Amino acid sequence: MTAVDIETTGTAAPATQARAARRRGLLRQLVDNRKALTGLTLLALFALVALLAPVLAPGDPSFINSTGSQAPSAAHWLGTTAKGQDVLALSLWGARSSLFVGFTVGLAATAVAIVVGLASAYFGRIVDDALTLVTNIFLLLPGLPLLIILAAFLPPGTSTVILVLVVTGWAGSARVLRAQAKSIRGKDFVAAAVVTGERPLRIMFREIMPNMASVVMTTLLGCVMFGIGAQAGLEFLGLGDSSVVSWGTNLYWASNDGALMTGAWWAFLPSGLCIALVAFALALVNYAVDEITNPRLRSRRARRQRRG
Amino acid sequence: TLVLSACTGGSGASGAGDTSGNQLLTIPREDLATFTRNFNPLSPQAAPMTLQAVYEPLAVHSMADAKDTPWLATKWEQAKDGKSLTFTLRDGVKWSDGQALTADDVVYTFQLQKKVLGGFDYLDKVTAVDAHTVKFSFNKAFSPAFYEISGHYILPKHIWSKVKDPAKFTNPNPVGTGPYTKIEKFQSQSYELLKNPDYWQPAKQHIAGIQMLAFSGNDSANLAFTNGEVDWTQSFIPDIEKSFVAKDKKHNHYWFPATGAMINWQLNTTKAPFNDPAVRKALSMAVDRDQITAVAMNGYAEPADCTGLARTYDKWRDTSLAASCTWTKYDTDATAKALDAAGYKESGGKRKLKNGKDFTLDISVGSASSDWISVANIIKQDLAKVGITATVKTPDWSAVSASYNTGTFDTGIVWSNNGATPYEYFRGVMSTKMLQPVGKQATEDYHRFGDKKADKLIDAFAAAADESAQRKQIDGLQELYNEDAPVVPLFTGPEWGAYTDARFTGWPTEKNPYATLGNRNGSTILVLTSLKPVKG
Amino acid sequence: MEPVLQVSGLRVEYRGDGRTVIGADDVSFSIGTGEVFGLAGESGCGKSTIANAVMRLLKPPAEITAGAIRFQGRDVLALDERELRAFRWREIAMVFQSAMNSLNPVLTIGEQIGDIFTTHEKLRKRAARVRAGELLELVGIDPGRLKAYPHQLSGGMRQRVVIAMAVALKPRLLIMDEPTTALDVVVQQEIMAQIRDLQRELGFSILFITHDMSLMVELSDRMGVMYGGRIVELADAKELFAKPLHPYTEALMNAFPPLTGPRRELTGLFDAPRTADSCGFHLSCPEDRSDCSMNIPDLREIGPGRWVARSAEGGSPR
Amino acid sequence: MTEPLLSVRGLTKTFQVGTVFSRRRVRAVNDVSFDLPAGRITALVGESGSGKSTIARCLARLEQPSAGQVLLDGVDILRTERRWASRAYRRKVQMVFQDPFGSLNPVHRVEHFLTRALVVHGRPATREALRELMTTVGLTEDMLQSYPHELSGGQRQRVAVARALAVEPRLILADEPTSMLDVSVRVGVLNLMRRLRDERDIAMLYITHDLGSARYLADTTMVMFAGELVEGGDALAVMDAPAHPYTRLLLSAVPDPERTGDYDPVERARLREAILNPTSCPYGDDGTCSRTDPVRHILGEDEGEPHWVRCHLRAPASDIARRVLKATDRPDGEATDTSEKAETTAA
Amino acid sequence: MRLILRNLGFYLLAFWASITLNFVLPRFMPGDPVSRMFAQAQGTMQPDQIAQLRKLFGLDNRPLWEQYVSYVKSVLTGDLGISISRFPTPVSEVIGSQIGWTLLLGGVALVIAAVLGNVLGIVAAWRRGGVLDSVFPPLLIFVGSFPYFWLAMGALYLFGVSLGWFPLRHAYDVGLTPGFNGEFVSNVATHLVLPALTIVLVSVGGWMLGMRNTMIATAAEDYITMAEAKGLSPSRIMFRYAARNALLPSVTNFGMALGFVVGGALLTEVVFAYPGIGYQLLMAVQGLDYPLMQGIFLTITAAVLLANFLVDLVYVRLDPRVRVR
Ligand SMILES: Nc1ncnc2c1ncn2[C@@H]1O[C@H](COP(=O)(O)OP(=O)(O)OP(=O)(O)O)[C@@H](O)[C@H]1O
Ligand SMILES: Nc1ncnc2c1ncn2[C@@H]1O[C@H](COP(=O)(O)OP(=O)(O)OP(=O)(O)O)[C@@H](O)[C@H]1O
Ligand SMILES: [Mg+2]
Ligand SMILES: [Mg+2]
Repeated sequence: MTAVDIETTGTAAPATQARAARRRGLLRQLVDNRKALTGLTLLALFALVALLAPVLAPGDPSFINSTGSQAPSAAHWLGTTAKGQDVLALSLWGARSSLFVGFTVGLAATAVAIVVGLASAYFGRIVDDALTLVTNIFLLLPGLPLLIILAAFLPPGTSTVILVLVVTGWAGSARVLRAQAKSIRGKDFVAAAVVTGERPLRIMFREIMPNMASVVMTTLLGCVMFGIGAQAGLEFLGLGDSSVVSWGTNLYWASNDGALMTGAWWAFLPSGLCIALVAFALALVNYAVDEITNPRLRSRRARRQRRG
Repeated sequence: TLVLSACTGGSGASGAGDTSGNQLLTIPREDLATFTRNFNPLSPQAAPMTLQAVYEPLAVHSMADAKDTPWLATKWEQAKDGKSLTFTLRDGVKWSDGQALTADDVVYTFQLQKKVLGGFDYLDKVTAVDAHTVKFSFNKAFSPAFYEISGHYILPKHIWSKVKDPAKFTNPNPVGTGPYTKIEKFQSQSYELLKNPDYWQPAKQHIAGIQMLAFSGNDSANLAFTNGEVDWTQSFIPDIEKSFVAKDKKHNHYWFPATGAMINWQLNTTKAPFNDPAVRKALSMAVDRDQITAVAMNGYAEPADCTGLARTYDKWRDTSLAASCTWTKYDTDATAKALDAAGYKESGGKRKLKNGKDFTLDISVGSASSDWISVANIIKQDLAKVGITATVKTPDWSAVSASYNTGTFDTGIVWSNNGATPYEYFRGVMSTKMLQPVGKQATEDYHRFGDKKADKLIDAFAAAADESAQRKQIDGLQELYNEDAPVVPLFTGPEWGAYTDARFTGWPTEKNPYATLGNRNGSTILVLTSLKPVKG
Repeated sequence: MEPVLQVSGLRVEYRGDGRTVIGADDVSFSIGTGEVFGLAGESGCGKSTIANAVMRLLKPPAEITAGAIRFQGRDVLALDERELRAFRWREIAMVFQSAMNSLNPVLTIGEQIGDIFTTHEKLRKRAARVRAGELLELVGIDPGRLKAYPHQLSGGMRQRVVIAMAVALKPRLLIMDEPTTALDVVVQQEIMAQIRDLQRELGFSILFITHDMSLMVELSDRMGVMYGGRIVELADAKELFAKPLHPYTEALMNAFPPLTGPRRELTGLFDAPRTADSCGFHLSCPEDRSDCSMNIPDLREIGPGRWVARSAEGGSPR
Repeated sequence: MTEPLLSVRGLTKTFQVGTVFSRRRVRAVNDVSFDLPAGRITALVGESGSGKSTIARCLARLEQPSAGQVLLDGVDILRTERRWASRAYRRKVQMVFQDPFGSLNPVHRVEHFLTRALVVHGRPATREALRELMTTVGLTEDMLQSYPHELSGGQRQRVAVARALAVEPRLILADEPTSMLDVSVRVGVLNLMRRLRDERDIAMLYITHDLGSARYLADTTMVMFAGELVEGGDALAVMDAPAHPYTRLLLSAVPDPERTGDYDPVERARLREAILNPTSCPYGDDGTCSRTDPVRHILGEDEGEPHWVRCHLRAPASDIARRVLKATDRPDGEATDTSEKAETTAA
Repeated sequence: MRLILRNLGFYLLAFWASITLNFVLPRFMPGDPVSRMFAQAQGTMQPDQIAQLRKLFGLDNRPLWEQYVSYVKSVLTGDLGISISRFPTPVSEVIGSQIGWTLLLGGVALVIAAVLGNVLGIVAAWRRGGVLDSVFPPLLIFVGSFPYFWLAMGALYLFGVSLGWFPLRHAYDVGLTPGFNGEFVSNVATHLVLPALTIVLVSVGGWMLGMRNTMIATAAEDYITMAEAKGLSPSRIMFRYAARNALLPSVTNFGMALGFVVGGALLTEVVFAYPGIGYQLLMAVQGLDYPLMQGIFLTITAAVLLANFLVDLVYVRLDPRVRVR
């Protein structure tokens, strides 16, 4: 949820700086930025873990074999759950569902937001009024409660979780993107494209959108963060699909098995930490994108002394 | 405020460690985050203790020892033809407003019940023979009626007849015959029930009162319990030995008598492979009941046998049959053989249906029942060993029960009826009376199995006047059950219950099983009237 | 006569990530009492940089790397924070490039003018308000508008408010950085007239910055023409108008089609960026544009008060 | 005179500002009529916010006019293509914008702009075609691979002109094409436009603040004030003998070093105050303008181009007006002579 | 005035939309509360009671639009129906007894987070590159990356169970009578610390970063340079010129954040057994208690809308530019 606060402040950077950013390529600059590098490395690590889970922890991670939660040991580095499942395996496999849902939600919500934002900005007038109204309503409707209601009435499963999160998650991004698109819509090059005879769709996606790369990026990252966090929240409440192995369900089971009460902190800690690390990594990248498009934000070691 | 509150914080509930003799019995409700002041027993959402401490039945049946204790009635008598039942009311019972309990109250209660909530189809008429005698007449011989009627709460006519809409009456200051009827300090997360000054057995009002606490879930309730802030809980506590008993071995105890209902894995018998009893038995053998009870149920449950009877009904069990059970024993090889024999061969690690497709099935469980989800997951693992692919589906309970009601489900983990006798259980799993076609709403027998032979036995049981006559029917039903395998019985659900005797003694235990440790069932009143406060 | 402001050899660098842009280089000029000194030149040639340097308003990454700025004999670059605060506005005031943005949108103009008096003259709020009202009257705005927020005033009025603020403490020097570029010609003329009236009345010197040559010639006594961070020509305004010596100055003068007389073909001027193969109005420019300004020859005095950047061999630059 | 390429009749544009709940109307252009003949540059001058850009945007079909007709080759295109302009129309009418940076998408190369303009209108974007366009506007071929930010303002504006030319339009609308350019490169762009008019017989609408450049470039000049055309005619005639008070105000405000000290700011402020009064221009004490709409008077003719003004002050009947004119302006006899030809425009 | 009316129009429209959504959503849910309740009772309920219960709960079978019309009508008259899971308590009563706690928890957490975050942001931007500016942002981002419930549980076990500093549950000690006395208020405050702390921890980073970034952006505005040129003191520039303007986006965010806080409060309420409508909503959803669900959702929405409307009004006071528009 912090994401929203961060992203709305990614206000339009001065054109010259944005231009400079483009010249050097956003990705290249990200790699140069220390925060972004940390974030990207972390993300890559988690992505790798997700991909390699079947290799790193072969077999069904949720296989129930014995009672008794065992503390971390050589056999089970992170111990076992109350049902004898290996916590490390669960955490590794959990990355798959969590990252998949997070990124799918992020991409889908951003896609919706882009379409709504662009259409709103491009067509203006009635279309804009209507879409803005819808956006604002979705924005004002309390998210989690709506999420709970929606999650409860749709059949459980990853696709439901994704759908529900997209439905409740796009509006914030749409608002940011609309504002940005609207300011670009007002630029003369859009009018010039119209005068040239370009079709609306082409203008929206070929002329306007490429100019919003960094905002799209920040909203995307924000949406991914939202997706991962909200999925975990839903699953923790038992509204997700508890037969899927994800960080959220791991926590659900840990809490169900009274992990903290029985002192089995190892069942509770890793998944939460994973969520936090991924969210942290995303936030770092987000922060870096802000810095790149708006170099003023860069923290200086020490304020350079003015000559005096 | 941070620093300031850090000093004043600390002990939560008031009662911890209080042994003044006036301490309140503190009971948590993990399933109610908040209370509403509704003490109307007709309401399914009546506040806790309405039916346990405020209103009382004619007789109390304890599932723990299967005994009936005369309560508001001192004795009862069944007519020879089994078509009527007469209760004699106790003398000197008073409502908490001082008025005396009369037969009219009983008559009125049942009238009201039928009017507002329905039910009691077999009940023809309730008449007050005299001020202390009530006669219930039935339209057929129906022995299970005794438990329903004797266990029913009794309301004061002089109060309720004045209530305009009894269904919507919240009854904030209830008038009952129970030991603790005075509601005090009602707040959204706690309230107290104090002594009824006119209680008919004041000698048994040892404790000063009851304090109810609201919790938002097992977690927070258990935390309070293991912290010693409440006395008696009924919520599921994971690894209770470690998380609770170990904290204070002297005072902390639990007892999980197997008095719950039989939990079944039901297979929709209207669907292809499951209509074959051989398949059902084969699948049953694939299930490792010991692992289920040990892991999924934390070792708190008892594995089932082929009689289908829960442990509650031990006295009804055909022990020789139980000793020779085959299809409830875990034996993967036997499953494989049986499936092969029935024509479901394995090829390439996958078992095939007769039409050549893979043998797959869904197991549905409501998402809220985490323990049963684990049960389903173990079954899934077990089935994988014989080449069957099971998928555990966990939508919300409402969606699951909707599919049960209409018979559209594949398989599922389901509860069963839990009456005073096995009558309800067998009716629920084998009678054709309860059978509904797929698509029609069913309220029991979701797996849609019926056996005419069972009908006869069940009806005979209901009509039989005494237990020895009924025994024969039950034996027959058990044999039939063993033959048909209408459902796959898994384990007897335990009745959770744990307490600390630091502040109160006299709890029911395995050695003194006068009641279960449940605090929201019919025998709770027995516990309330047995506990004694620790003094000093 | 002692000049009010003396800038000599000023060099300002913008140190970005890795590369350094020279904002102003070897800039020297002086402004006498009551004089209007104009600084003209194309966009980005360093006019604002100089103005900000004089006010000591440059912030990182800008840095003054050489030169001196003396105001009435005081070394401006040596002032510490506290002295600087007292120096600013009381001695030199400034009208910024765009009045739209130099007023705080959430404070009334009364508060913003009053701030000056409460800070520098330690007046109470009420007294400051009275003074603010007087100032508004001075620039022809109803003192009743003190309660107005900036957005409630037209562009011209806002610019006048800023001018009123600038003369509030009767500074010795007023820097005006393109005070009228965003305005309509008609409004622009009114503002300029007002400034002239005020100057007549209060007697301050003006450093006037614009790229509009005709406006500048109309207003200033002496003027400098800047190109690429350097001053390329420095002379009396009328003289410079009549007889530009540097080709860039000539190009500027030529860029305004006259309003009277017959239509005559104006020659298109140099129209290549300094990035490409040429740096513009000077010689042998290398590929690297950061060095462009280095290739502008130093100013040489070729007559009394008449300076031009031209190589010693004489003749005009190619 | 030949049939004009494009005729505008009674063009009116009202903007609605605010959202669904609070619509406010702003009349930006009010009942404007004029012709744009081929091979001629028509300048539109006027103060900021007088509606010049709005006219251009209406003609470019970037805005939908609220009323009026736009006749292209005699066909009212507002009737034939109601909502969106057809590509056929776009092919004939192109536009060059004020800010050359703003009108070129920073993410594309120069090549993209020209290629798209060609491709959209069904022309092959061959090397040859691209090179020819570049040379026409005075750029080199290797600049095709540049991004806009690598070009100077003048070069960018030339690219914008090349883009407009790519579709071989018959009318170019140029909205202050030089005002954002550095003074030193302005004349180059103006000269380019002049050359295009001469070589290609293109009609142009040249919108500007800068009266000098209008005089330099345009054949015809129209003066706009508060959404209405108030004066028009041959460019030199209008500049040399301005008839409308606003035109005079505008002219007098232009800084001109050769004319230093020539103006009286106090008088100018009075003039302006009067003109800016909400009801047209009640410059006089009878308040005629607040009661009736001004009419068009033909003042004279220059090379077949009538010089007209829309103002009560020029009406022969108005004594007061004549007095006022005398008092404020240079004596100007010829104007009243031709006032007999006064024609009333449709109100 | 017009602006206020316009906003009001929007909020009314939004309210209507949420009423409609509210009406539509539960009707798509599978199953009905009675069979749900039956399933929950797990065999202890008489099957033949079901039809009776249906009647009792007044689940009607009228055409949808008729239900809709009467639903809208009753909502507008303040009648939210009778709760099913707490039958026969009216929904408004259930909500009424709970909402205060949610508002208290959410409000306190929000205000603390916003004020603290903004102040930290201002100071960080003010002292660019200082300790606060370099240490706090990453730290707070990291803390804010944890799921609400996870932090809540962690805090509960650490500060409540292990250290015993704070009470583990509820809004005040059992047995205490609510009242405006020192004892009760301080008791409530003690109980508020942990739940509020988790919400604050999660959200304060966002506020701080947002404020820092807008502050930095604002500091580059011309009017700040102008203020510097005027010779004003640094603190005056910082607070009267920069912070005042930089605060504006925060004000809008404040309104938006309310919705999130209710969500966050929901999860914390579950962990701390804190009373409130968030948890009630979860229970209502699980029990298919349409009326309660609708009522709570509507109440939350209405509260968020109202708060945003108020924020708009405040915004109008703070930003003179929007006043005339
Ligand atoms: N913050 C900055 N960082 C890097 N370079 C800068 C910065 N500010 C200005 N410059 C560079 O310094 C040079 C001079 O800029 P300056 O603003 O003084 O020009 P100017 O003459 O005032 O232009 P204009 O007429 O557009 O206001 C320009 O080349 C510009 O690119
Ligand atoms: N999209 C719009 N919505 C509302 N009002 C508008 C819009 N576009 C222009 N206007 C208004 O219409 C009037 C005319 O604007 P226009 O841009 O045509 O003036 P202009 O003569 O081109 O001015 P400038 O010389 O400053 O470019 C102005 O009052 C302006 O505020
Ligand atoms: Mg400048
Ligand atoms: Mg314009």
